[in-house]
Amino acid sequence: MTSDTDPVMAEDPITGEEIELPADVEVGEIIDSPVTGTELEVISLDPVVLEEAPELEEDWGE
Amino acid sequence: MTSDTDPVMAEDPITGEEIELPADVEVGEIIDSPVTGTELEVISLDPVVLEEAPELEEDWGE
Amino acid sequence: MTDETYTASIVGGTGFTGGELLRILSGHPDFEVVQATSRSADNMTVGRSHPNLRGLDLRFSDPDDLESVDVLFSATPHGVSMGQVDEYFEAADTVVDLSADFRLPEAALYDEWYDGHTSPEYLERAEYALPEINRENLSGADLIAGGGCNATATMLGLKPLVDAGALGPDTGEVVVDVKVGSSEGGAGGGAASSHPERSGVVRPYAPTGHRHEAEIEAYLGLDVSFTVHAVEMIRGASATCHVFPDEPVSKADLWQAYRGAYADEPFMRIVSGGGGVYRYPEPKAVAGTNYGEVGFELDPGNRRIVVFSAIDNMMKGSAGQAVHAANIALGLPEDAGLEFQGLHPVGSP
Amino acid sequence: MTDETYTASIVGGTGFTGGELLRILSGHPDFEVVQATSRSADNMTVGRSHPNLRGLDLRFSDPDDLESVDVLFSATPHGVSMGQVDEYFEAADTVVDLSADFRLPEAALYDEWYDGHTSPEYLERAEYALPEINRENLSGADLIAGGGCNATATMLGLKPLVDAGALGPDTGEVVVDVKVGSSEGGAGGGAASSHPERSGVVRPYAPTGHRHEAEIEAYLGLDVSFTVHAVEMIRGASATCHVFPDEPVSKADLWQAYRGAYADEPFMRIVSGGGGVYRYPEPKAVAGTNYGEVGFELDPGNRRIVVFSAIDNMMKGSAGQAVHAANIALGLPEDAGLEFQGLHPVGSP
Amino acid sequence: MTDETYTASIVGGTGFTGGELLRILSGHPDFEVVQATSRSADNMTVGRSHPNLRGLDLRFSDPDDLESVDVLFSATPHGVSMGQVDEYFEAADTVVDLSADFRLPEAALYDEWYDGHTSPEYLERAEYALPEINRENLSGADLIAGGGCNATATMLGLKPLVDAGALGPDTGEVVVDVKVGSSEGGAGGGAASSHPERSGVVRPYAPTGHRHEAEIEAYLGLDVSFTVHAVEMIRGASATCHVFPDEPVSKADLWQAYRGAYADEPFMRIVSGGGGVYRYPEPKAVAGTNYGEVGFELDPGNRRIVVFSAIDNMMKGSAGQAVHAANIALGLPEDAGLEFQGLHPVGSP
Amino acid sequence: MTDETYTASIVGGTGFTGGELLRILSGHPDFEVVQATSRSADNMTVGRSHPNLRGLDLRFSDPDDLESVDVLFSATPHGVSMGQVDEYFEAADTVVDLSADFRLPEAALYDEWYDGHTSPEYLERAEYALPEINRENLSGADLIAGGGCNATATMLGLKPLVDAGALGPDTGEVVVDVKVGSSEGGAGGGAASSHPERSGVVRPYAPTGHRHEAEIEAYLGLDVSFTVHAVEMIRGASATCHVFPDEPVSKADLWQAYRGAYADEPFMRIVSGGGGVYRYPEPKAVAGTNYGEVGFELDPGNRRIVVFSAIDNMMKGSAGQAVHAANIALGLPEDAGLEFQGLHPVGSP
Ligand SMILES: NC(=O)c1ccc[n+]([C@@H]2O[C@H](COP(=O)([O-])OP(=O)(O)OC[C@H]3O[C@@H](n4cnc5c(N)ncnc54)[C@H](OP(=O)(O)O)[C@@H]3O)[C@@H](O)[C@H]2O)c1
Ligand SMILES: NC(=O)c1ccc[n+]([C@@H]2O[C@H](COP(=O)([O-])OP(=O)(O)OC[C@H]3O[C@@H](n4cnc5c(N)ncnc54)[C@H](OP(=O)(O)O)[C@@H]3O)[C@@H](O)[C@H]2O)c1
Ligand SMILES: NC(=O)c1ccc[n+]([C@@H]2O[C@H](COP(=O)([O-])OP(=O)(O)OC[C@H]3O[C@@H](n4cnc5c(N)ncnc54)[C@H](OP(=O)(O)O)[C@@H]3O)[C@@H](O)[C@H]2O)c1
Ligand SMILES: NC(=O)c1ccc[n+]([C@@H]2O[C@H](COP(=O)([O-])OP(=O)(O)OC[C@H]3O[C@@H](n4cnc5c(N)ncnc54)[C@H](OP(=O)(O)O)[C@@H]3O)[C@@H](O)[C@H]2O)c1
Ligand SMILES: [Zn+2]
Ligand SMILES: [Zn+2]
Repeated sequence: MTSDTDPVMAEDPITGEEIELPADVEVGEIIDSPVTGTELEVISLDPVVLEEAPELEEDWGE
Repeated sequence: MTSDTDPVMAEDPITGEEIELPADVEVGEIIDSPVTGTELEVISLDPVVLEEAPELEEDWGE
Repeated sequence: MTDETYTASIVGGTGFTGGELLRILSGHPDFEVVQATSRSADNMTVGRSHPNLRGLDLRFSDPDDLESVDVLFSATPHGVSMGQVDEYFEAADTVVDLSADFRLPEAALYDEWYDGHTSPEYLERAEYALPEINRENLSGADLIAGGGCNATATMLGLKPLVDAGALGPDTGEVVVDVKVGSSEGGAGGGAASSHPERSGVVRPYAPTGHRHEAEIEAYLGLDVSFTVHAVEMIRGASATCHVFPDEPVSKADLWQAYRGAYADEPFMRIVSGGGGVYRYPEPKAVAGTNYGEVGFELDPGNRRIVVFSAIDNMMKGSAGQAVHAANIALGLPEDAGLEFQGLHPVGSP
Repeated sequence: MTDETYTASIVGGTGFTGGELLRILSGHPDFEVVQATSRSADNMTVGRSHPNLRGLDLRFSDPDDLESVDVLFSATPHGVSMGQVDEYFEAADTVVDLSADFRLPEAALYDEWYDGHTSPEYLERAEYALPEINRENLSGADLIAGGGCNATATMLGLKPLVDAGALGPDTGEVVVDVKVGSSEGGAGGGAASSHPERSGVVRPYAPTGHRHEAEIEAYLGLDVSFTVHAVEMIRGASATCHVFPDEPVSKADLWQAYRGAYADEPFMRIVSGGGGVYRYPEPKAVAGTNYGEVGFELDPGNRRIVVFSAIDNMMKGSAGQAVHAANIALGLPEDAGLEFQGLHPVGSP
Repeated sequence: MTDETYTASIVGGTGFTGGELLRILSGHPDFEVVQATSRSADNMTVGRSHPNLRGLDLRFSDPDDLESVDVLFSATPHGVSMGQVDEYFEAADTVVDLSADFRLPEAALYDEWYDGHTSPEYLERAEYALPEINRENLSGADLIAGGGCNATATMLGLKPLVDAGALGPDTGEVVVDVKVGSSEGGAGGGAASSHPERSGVVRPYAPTGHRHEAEIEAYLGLDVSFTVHAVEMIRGASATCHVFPDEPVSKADLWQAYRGAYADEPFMRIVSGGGGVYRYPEPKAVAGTNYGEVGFELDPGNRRIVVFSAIDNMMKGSAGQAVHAANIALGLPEDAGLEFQGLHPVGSP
Repeated sequence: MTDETYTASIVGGTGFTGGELLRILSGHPDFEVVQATSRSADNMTVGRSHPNLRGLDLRFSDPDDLESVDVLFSATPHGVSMGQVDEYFEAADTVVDLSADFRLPEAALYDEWYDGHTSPEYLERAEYALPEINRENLSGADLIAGGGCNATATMLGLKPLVDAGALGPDTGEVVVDVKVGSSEGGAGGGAASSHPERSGVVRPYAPTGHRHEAEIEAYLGLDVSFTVHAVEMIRGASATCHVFPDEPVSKADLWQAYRGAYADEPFMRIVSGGGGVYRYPEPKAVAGTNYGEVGFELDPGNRRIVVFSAIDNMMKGSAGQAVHAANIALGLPEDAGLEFQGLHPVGSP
């Protein structure tokens, strides 16, 4: 967290809880939810809207 | 350590330092030195005399 | 909180969970360890058995010479405590037992799952140690019965579903597939636990009929299909529960159930999806700590919930759980002595 | 039997299963390896990639320069063979593919489970390699599709129950809980498979929705609840299947079903109870070999059958299975080249 | 002691030693972590990289946006700090660097052993972090250079012999045979550190010419014959030093030398013979802690001294050493934040 | 070659090296195993002890009921064979002993290093089994003494230097630092070899005074400084020899010496630098096989040669070596029964 700017608040798209994001998040950035750990994409700022990020199809081997 | 009796003191046969032993040690007992960890045999009490215990020839496989 | 320091002794100090009790209590701000017993290493320094505790100035003493203390922890094999419990209460005000001897609520269950009980009059007095299941009854308890490690892992995973009504005695099959490390077997050893034979296994060691089923039935009211595998690690128990709810549930429902159950729990973490390498509960992530991790996933079609949970069998699964319960019983901060956060990276801890 | 020596090439020779094919075929009495391809190690000796094969006098060549051979084995990632299959058949009479590209019987399944198929016209021609499932169709086959390792472990465990009528599409939930080693991920690696992060895990890596479900459905007609965990080993896949039969079955029924299915199979062993340290199937007991072990146990009350099966994912689960199928296709002795009995003791092989 | 809380930032927070710094400092009574940097995981929670730190409410930030703090710890690969040191001192009063960039006393040594130095003017100002070697110069130091893990293990083993005069530049060959875990390679990984390839090795990885020889020469005045092997563990470095003294020495001489050197050291333990399973230094006994163990044995005839030493490469060998040195520099209790005693039993931690 | 099939029995069939003998000989084209003894598992199937040999139709018999065979292999603890050797020769024409009982050439050495010898009259008749050291005397030998595993690893590494004159009794210190797996301890086990305690160690287990020094002195004429560490693997012994030649040598000299010694040896490989992951000898690369790998490196200045060697302690280090020697003694192809090439990838085998 940068000390000179306040964190911004947003709604977690999965649990609906209010979560805190760094002040400098940008549209399109991927950031993880502090509640669920899920990777979220920043869809818009002001107000901040988040969506679940499309999952990387990482096939851990098979 | 039993709280009702004081520990006894003895000389560590390897380093010469004074070490503390439980009050209830007996002659012939094997006890490890708090300084070196070496196993010591109690040779006599009053005064307590200790000797390095003969090493168990434990051949950890070969 | 309190200014008082409680004196403590540990019966079974050379054992694996006895060693953990020694480690936790010797770093606990409110406890002073005055005695640790051993028959086989009487008068030897505790560091000889537990090399991490070489710094501790303590020698094992005979279990027949119990000193008077505030709290006695017993970490002996099943069957010892039930025979010694009178002596324990002569020596101590509070007894915390890590074995199965006081875990089940009724003598009949000991007839069914074990070889009976010799001190059934204590069973009602005993309180099950797992705070997430039984916190409300622990305050002031004077006989505390530590849970089984595999039962603990399982119940931590399933309880939020039971509380949320997604799972009950009539739900249908609940399959619990557990993977455990070798420290569960204790310091005793045996042919199957020698290094060459035990290394790298995926070995069905309790295919069916594991005794921990009795605890799960007693405390969650669930009849589960339980299978335990030994795998390559020393510390850790991981339970995968396959649940088929009557009604389909959503991810949001699950988050709500688990957040509801554990958001305020000091030692529970929900790990469920997300990014990076550690996306679900893993024993490595909690090794050495009193934390428990739980997480879940849904089958396409939402007809199966898979619940994962991970603990360190010797901490959340026994010694840590025991100290956590003792903290509550005595009115101490819940996490006192249990602050260790664990390591990363760490291998097969 | 035959006097002929078949020439063989291996596409994907630096990979893990490619290395196993090299090892097996170079010791096989009826094959001569003439080519192994690699794009990244073109012109390097095979011993540089596979230190156990330093004695082999062979260098990798470019996959674009395929020589004319009797049998071409392809051990490339999913998607490569379906694009190359025409070239493969220009170079070889028989093609054995270890990837998922020809495993499923219909193009629609590739749309559902993978990203579609670019050569669907070959799907009918392809024969599934696992002899215990499909022996009768392998003789003379010229396009052989190696099974998935987790699917193989699962089907070997469940098939006797299906054959015996104890299990069918309407039976109710079948939970399959799989534990696998790190070689399943291939030689490629990645952050999650670095040694510090991958060591000692019990890590849910395919909590739900694993693609091998498609094969199990296609070849056993069963819809299973499938979950895969990564555990600490390199070679090995172990499936624990929890089955709830409509009617209670006895141990004798189970022995009869499994003996009936596997008594004459050259590579199947039933390990179920008994004494000593190794009482149920374990990956360690079959590591490096083409053997599969299966075993079972019953819950008190006989309402659950637990089936255990263990294979080496790179042998019975891919390269060994492929050679076994090729032996059958060409009329060679089934166990030619596959005689290795495995090691004891062995650690995390 | 002090009432002040020092603010701290960590450059390289996603790395292995950066993660250890985060763990130690977030539990340190006198530090507050205000920043941890990462280029690759900017804005992500630290728990995503370090699952043991999920409880920490902190997100990585960009290393270009350094905040003003009391102490900046840098845990970046060799070569980064020497380029950033001016910026570091703009942001912080005290800089603690874990890389090799300020370890050697002279620029010429960087020409000889590394690829030269871009900020040689800082070399004189820097103090070597290992307190057992350099405690007297650490108080008030503002540029602290963490030692190399293998050099640390070696020097802790040999220093008492040097101090006692049993070993010096003219003594004859000193052979140092080191065994290390995979976390030494950092979080980066690579083909040789993938789980299937790195598991279970005894792999000569620096047969000769290891750069840590330079530190040993610089701080002990000894020219050693140094060989490093990778072995199966994640945390740990173990050095076996074979020393041939000019004059025969006795066990009592050795005890005197080592007791003299380390009896008052808060983190050093002499483990040399004795009973039980753990008779000599072992990495397992110190895993996760800042402790170092040393021990010794004599050949019959007393012509060779074998010295064993064991540390956790990420603790005593880097992050722990760094915090220990910072504690001394700032006048804090030496063991603040470093109280963890380690685990028993523990596997390949 | 021969048409004859030799009958063989194995005394000590439940043991680790006894199991390897069973595996090798049951797949050997020129041997037929007629008997394997055990006191503890008399009448049990061999597959109960060795799960890899479940396919073998053989039961253990009592060692007091020895059948008449061509070759008797004894794989018993030290001291058993010297008491039984008369009985062995009553039952068999050729005796191959894997213990230390006939390894040393003179009774005086048994007084010095062991507890004396009860059948010294056999010592002259016995031939040391390691063909790379003693091939010329093995043909027709009727009492063959298998070498010690650590001695074998060491001598394979040093012999080319001795032959080339770079190393001799007057050369100065030769430090031998050995790393071994847990199967060296045999199937017996004990507290130090339980899985929780033995896993992940780097444990000095023979700091000085190891008995294998006697063999090295006897067969290479070298007095070495010998230290053995237990590390995390089951199979494998790796010796790192630090040699300080009187005259500097070049890499070319070393290649010439090692090629000269081993180019025609069927089981020796020189692995020294080169590319890829496996650049020097490693136990993993030879696990399960009778191969030995050796390699070397030079210190800058060429004043130290570091020699690495790696074997499987149960194969090249005992059972494989024994069969190799028997093949030579009987005039069979040297590699008969010993064709297994090993596995890649493989973990902690
Ligand atoms: N290990 C786990 O993960 C775990 C988890 C949950 C619960 N538990 C339970 O915790 C208890 C201890 O387990 P553990 O794994 O620590 O066992 P352990 O390592 O085998 O230790 C048992 C200890 O009890 C002592 N002991 C044995 N018999 C005794 C007797 N008759 N009287 C007094 N002391 C006796 C032994 O020492 P001496 O022989 O030297 O006296 C030893 O110190 C068991 O009941 C176990 O079920 C263990
Ligand atoms: N590992 C198992 O346990 C297992 C089990 C069952 C089935 N399988 C299947 O077997 C196949 C191989 O698996 P693996 O684990 O051996 O994989 P791997 O270790 O990653 O090896 C893949 C090989 O394919 C080569 N390759 C990659 N892309 C290629 C292309 N476009 N054209 C030609 N060659 C290419 C690679 O070498 P270069 O890059 O040098 O050319 C490498 O030799 C996969 O389809 C896998 O699903 C694997
Ligand atoms: N591992 C050990 O046992 C050990 C022991 C003693 C000393 N050390 C020394 O400690 C240092 C760190 O080692 P490690 O093992 O922790 O390494 P590591 O795991 O590879 O971590 C390196 C860290 O530095 C960051 N980084 C890399 N390049 C950077 C740059 N140009 N600017 C800013 N940040 C950069 C990386 O994160 P991003 O890429 O996300 O920014 C990562 O967080 C090394 O110098 C090493 O020699 C390590
Ligand atoms: N393990 C290695 O890596 C290695 C390497 C080189 C040499 N060696 C040597 O090979 C020999 C065997 O080692 P190992 O590791 O295989 O040992 P092990 O696993 O302990 O097996 C010993 C075998 O001998 C039997 N036995 C013990 N005492 C006996 C007696 N008095 N009479 C008859 N049979 C007896 C045991 O079976 P029952 O008790 O059932 O009869 C068991 O089958 C040892 O001398 C060892 O030094 C071993
Ligand atoms: Zn338990
Ligand atoms: Zn697969």
